[in-house]
Amino acid sequence: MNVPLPMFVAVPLVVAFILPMLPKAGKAIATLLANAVTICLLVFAVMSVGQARVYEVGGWSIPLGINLVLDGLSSLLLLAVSVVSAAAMLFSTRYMEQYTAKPKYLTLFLLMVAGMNGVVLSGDIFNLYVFLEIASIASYALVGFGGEHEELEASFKYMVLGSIASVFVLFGVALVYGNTGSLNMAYISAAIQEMGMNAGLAFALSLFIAGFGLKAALVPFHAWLPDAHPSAPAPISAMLSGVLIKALGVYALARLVFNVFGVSVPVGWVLVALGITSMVAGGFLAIGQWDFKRLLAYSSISQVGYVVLGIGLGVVLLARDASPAWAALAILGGLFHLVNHAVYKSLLFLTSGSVEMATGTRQMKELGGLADRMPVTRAACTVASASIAGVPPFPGFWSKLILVIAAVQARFYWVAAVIVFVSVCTLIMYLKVQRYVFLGEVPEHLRHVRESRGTMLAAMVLLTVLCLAMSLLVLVPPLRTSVLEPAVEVLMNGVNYSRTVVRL
Amino acid sequence: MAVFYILLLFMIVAAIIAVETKNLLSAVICVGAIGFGGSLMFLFLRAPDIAITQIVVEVLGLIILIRATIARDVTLISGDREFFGTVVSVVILFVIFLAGMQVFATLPQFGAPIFARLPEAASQAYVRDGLSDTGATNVVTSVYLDYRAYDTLGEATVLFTAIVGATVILRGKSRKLLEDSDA
Amino acid sequence: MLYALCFLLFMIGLYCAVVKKNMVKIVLGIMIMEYAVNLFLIMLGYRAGGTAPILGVSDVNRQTASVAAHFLNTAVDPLPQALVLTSIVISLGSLALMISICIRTYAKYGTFDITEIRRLRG
Amino acid sequence: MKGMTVIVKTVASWVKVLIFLFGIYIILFGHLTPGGGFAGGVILASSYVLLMLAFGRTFVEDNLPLPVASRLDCLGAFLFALIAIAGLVVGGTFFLNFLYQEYLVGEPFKLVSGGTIPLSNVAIGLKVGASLFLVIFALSVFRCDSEKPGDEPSPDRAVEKGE
Repeated sequence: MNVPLPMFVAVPLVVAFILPMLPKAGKAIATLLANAVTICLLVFAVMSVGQARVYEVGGWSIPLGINLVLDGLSSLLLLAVSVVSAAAMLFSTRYMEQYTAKPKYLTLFLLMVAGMNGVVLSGDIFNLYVFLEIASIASYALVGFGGEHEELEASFKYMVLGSIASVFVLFGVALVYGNTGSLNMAYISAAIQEMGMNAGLAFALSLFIAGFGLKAALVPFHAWLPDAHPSAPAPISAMLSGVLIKALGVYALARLVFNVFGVSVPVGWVLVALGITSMVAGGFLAIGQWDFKRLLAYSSISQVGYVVLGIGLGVVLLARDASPAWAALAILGGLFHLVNHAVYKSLLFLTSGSVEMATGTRQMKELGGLADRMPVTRAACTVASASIAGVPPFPGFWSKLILVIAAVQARFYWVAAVIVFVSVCTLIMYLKVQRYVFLGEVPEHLRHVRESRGTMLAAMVLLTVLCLAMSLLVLVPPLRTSVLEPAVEVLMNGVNYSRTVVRL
Repeated sequence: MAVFYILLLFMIVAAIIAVETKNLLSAVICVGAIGFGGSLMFLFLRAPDIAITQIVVEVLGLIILIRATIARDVTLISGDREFFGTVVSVVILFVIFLAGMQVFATLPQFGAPIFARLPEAASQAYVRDGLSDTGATNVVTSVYLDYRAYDTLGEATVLFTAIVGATVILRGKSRKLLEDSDA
Repeated sequence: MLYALCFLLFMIGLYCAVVKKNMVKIVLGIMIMEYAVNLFLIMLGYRAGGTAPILGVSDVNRQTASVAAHFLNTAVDPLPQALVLTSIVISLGSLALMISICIRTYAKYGTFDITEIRRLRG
Repeated sequence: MKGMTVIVKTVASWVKVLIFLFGIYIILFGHLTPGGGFAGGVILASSYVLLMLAFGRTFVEDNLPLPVASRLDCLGAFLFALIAIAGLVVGGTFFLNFLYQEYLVGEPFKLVSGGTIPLSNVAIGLKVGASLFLVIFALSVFRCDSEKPGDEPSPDRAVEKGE
C-alpha cells in the first residue's frame, strides 16, 4: 500500500495542533497519542522503503505547485528519523516527568519530527527552507526547555547562529530564483545544466554550504553544538545529535550538491576539508571533556565529519569521472555511517540521560562504579561505545572500513590515515567514559542509585538491539540493495535527478 | 527609480544608526524606521499585500521589542567585543561583500524580471491562469493559498511552533521532583 | 546598483549580529538581515512600470474569465510576493521566540551583555 | 497596570471596534483585494493590544481568557490542516482546492469565490490573531512580574493557567 507522502508531515502536525487543546487531565492521553504518532510514522517509513514516487501537492503539475519526492535517499533518512524519534519519544514518556509543561514538550517534539520529514521529502527549495525553519525553531525552544541559566544561554547561542544560517539559506534561495526563475529542484537542475554555473549560482552554493554547514555543525561553524546538545533534555539531545544535524545539514547539502548544482572538484574538496577538520578537531576537543553529555556532543561533531568526508570523497571522485565504483563506495560508507551514527549516538545520549536522572549529575569526576548499579544502562553504553569506536563486529567498524577502503582505492592514503587516527581518538574517549562512569569505586553519594525503569529501559534496550543488528544492513545483500543502495544510486545519478523526477 | 534609491539609502542610514547607537531604545526605533521604509518600498515595488503585512508586523514587532527593552538597563551598552576579533570579522565581512558584489551582474537587470523572459516560468502561468484555476482575483493570494498552500501550512506551523516555544520559555517553574508526579 | 545597496543592508545586519555583544542588538541585526532578503526577493520580481498582481474589474473579460493582455504584460512577479509573505511570518515567529529567550535570560542574569552571560565553557 | 486616563479609555473603546471590523474585512476580502488572513489576524491581535494598553491587563484577561486564546490558536492551525486533509479525503490530493468548480462555482469579484481560499484565510486569521495576542500577553505578564532584574522571577502565573 502506498502511503500518501504528505501524511509523513500531516499526521504529526495535526496531532501537534490537537495536543495543547486537551484538558489538563489528559496528560496520559497526550503521551499515548504522541507515542502512537511516532510509531505510526515508523510504520509508514518502513512501508515506503524501496519506493520512488513524486507527489504533487494540491494537484498542481510540477512547475506550478510544490512536489514531494520520495526516493532512496529520502526513505533512508525517513527511516532514521522515525526510528530515533520513536525511541526518544518512548524514553521521554518517563524521563520528561521531571519537567513541567509536558504536553507542550510533546507538541514541540512532534513539530520537530514533522519539520524533519518535510525537509527530507521536499522537492522545492523554498519549501525546504520553510520546513527547515519549523524543525529549527522547535529545536531552539526544546534546547531552552529546562529554563535554567545554561539552557537559556545555549538556546540563545543556538538560535542566533541558527537564524543566521536560515537567512543565508533564504538568500541563497533568492539568488537561485533570480538566476533560474524557478524554485523546483528538478527545474533548477535542468536550468543549471543548460546555462552552466555562473558567479551568482556559485555564490548561492557557497551560501548554502555555509548555511547548511552551520546546521550540521561542521567545524568552522560548530560553536553552538557543544552548548546546545548537552543543555537539552536527554531525549532531545538524542534527536538533535542523532538525526536533526543530519536531516537539516548533511542531507540538504548532499541533495543540493549532487542533484541540483551538480558535482564539481572544488566543491568536493571543500566538503572533504570540512569533514576532516570536523573529525580531527571534534575528536581532540572531546577527549578533554569531563561533562558526559558535552563529550558526546563533541564526538558528534567528529562523527558528522566522517559522513561529510565520505560524501565529499564521493563528489571528488565523481567529478573527476575516474572511478565511479569507488565514488559509490565512498558515498555508501558515508551514508551507512550516517544511519549508524543516528542509532548509536542517540543510544549514548539516552544512556547519559538515564545516568543523569539516576545520579543527578553528569560530571564524570563525580560518577563511578555504576556497572553494578545500572547493568542495563551499562550494557547499552558499552555496545554503543564499541560501535562508535569501530570495534570489529559492531556496525561502526564496517562503515569506517568502507570509508578506508574507498580512500585507499582512490589513492588518498593520508585520508585513510586520518580516518584510522580519529578512530583511535574515539576509542580513547569512550574508554574514558567507561572508566569514569561505570568502573572504579562507587562514590559514597551514589550507593543507593537505582536502575531506570519502565519505558526508559525499553527505549534503551530497543536501540541496543537495533545497534547490534545494524551490521546486517550492509552484510546481508537483500537488505543492502533495498535500503542503502537506492540511496547511493540517487546521489550517483547526480543531475539526472531532474529527469527522474519529471518522469515519475 | 529615484524613489527606490532614496528609500534604500534611508533604510541603510537607519540601519547604521541602529547598529551604532548606544541607546537600545533608539536602536529599536531605528529598526522600526527600517521596517516602515521597507513597507513604503514594497508599495512602490507594486506589492501592496506585502506592504500591508509588513506594516502590521512592524507595529507588532516593535511592541514586542519595546516590551523587551523598556525598564531595563537600555543605555548600558559598552563597546564592541575585543578589538582583534572585531577587526577579523570586519575583514571577513568585507571579503564576503566584495565577493557578493560580483554576483549581481549575473542577475537580470532591475525592472526586467526573469519570469518575463521565460515563457514556461511558473509565474507566467500564475498571472495568466490564476483566476480561472483558483477563482481568486488577487493573484498573490491564489499563489499563497492554492498553488503553494503547502508552504503556507508550513508557515502557520512555524508561527505556532514559535508561540508554543515562547510560552514554554516564559513559563515559571520548569522542573519538579519526580516523586510529585508519581503520586 | 539597487541590488548592491540591498546587499549592503544585509551586510550591515550581519555585522551587527556577529560583532555586537548586546543580545537585543544581535536580534536587531538578524531582523535587518531578514528585511534585506525580503526586499531583495521583491526587487527580483519588479517590472519597470508594472502593476500590482491584483486583478481589477477592467482586467478581466467577464464572459470567458480570461485575463486582459495588458495585465499579462505589466503585472509584476507574484511568486516572490507569496514567498515574502511566508518569510515575514517566519521572521516574526523567530523574533517572538528570540525576545522571549532574551528577557528570560535578562531575568536570570540581570544583563543583556553576552560577555557576562558565560557559564558555559568554549 | 491600572490603565490610562478616561479620555484614552473612551477613545480606545470606540477605535477598538473599528480596528476589529477592519481586521475582519481584511481577512474576508483577502482573495479579492490586498491583505489576507495573516495581515487581518495581526490587526485583530492589535485591537486587543490596544485594549491592553488602555485598560490594563486584567480587563483584557477577563474579556478573552488565556485558555480560550490558546485553544483558538490551536483551533485555527487545526482548521487549516483540516482543509488540507479534506482535499485529500474529498478529491484524493492533499491541499486540493476541492470547493472550487464542483460545489461553488463563484464569479470573480464575489465574496464567495475561490473555493477553499476564503476558508483558509479565516483559519489563518483566527490562528494568527490568537497566537500573537498570546505572545504579547505572555511577554507583558513576564515583564510585570520580574521588574527587578537579577531576582528569581515567579513569572506568568497567567500563562501557567493557560496551559
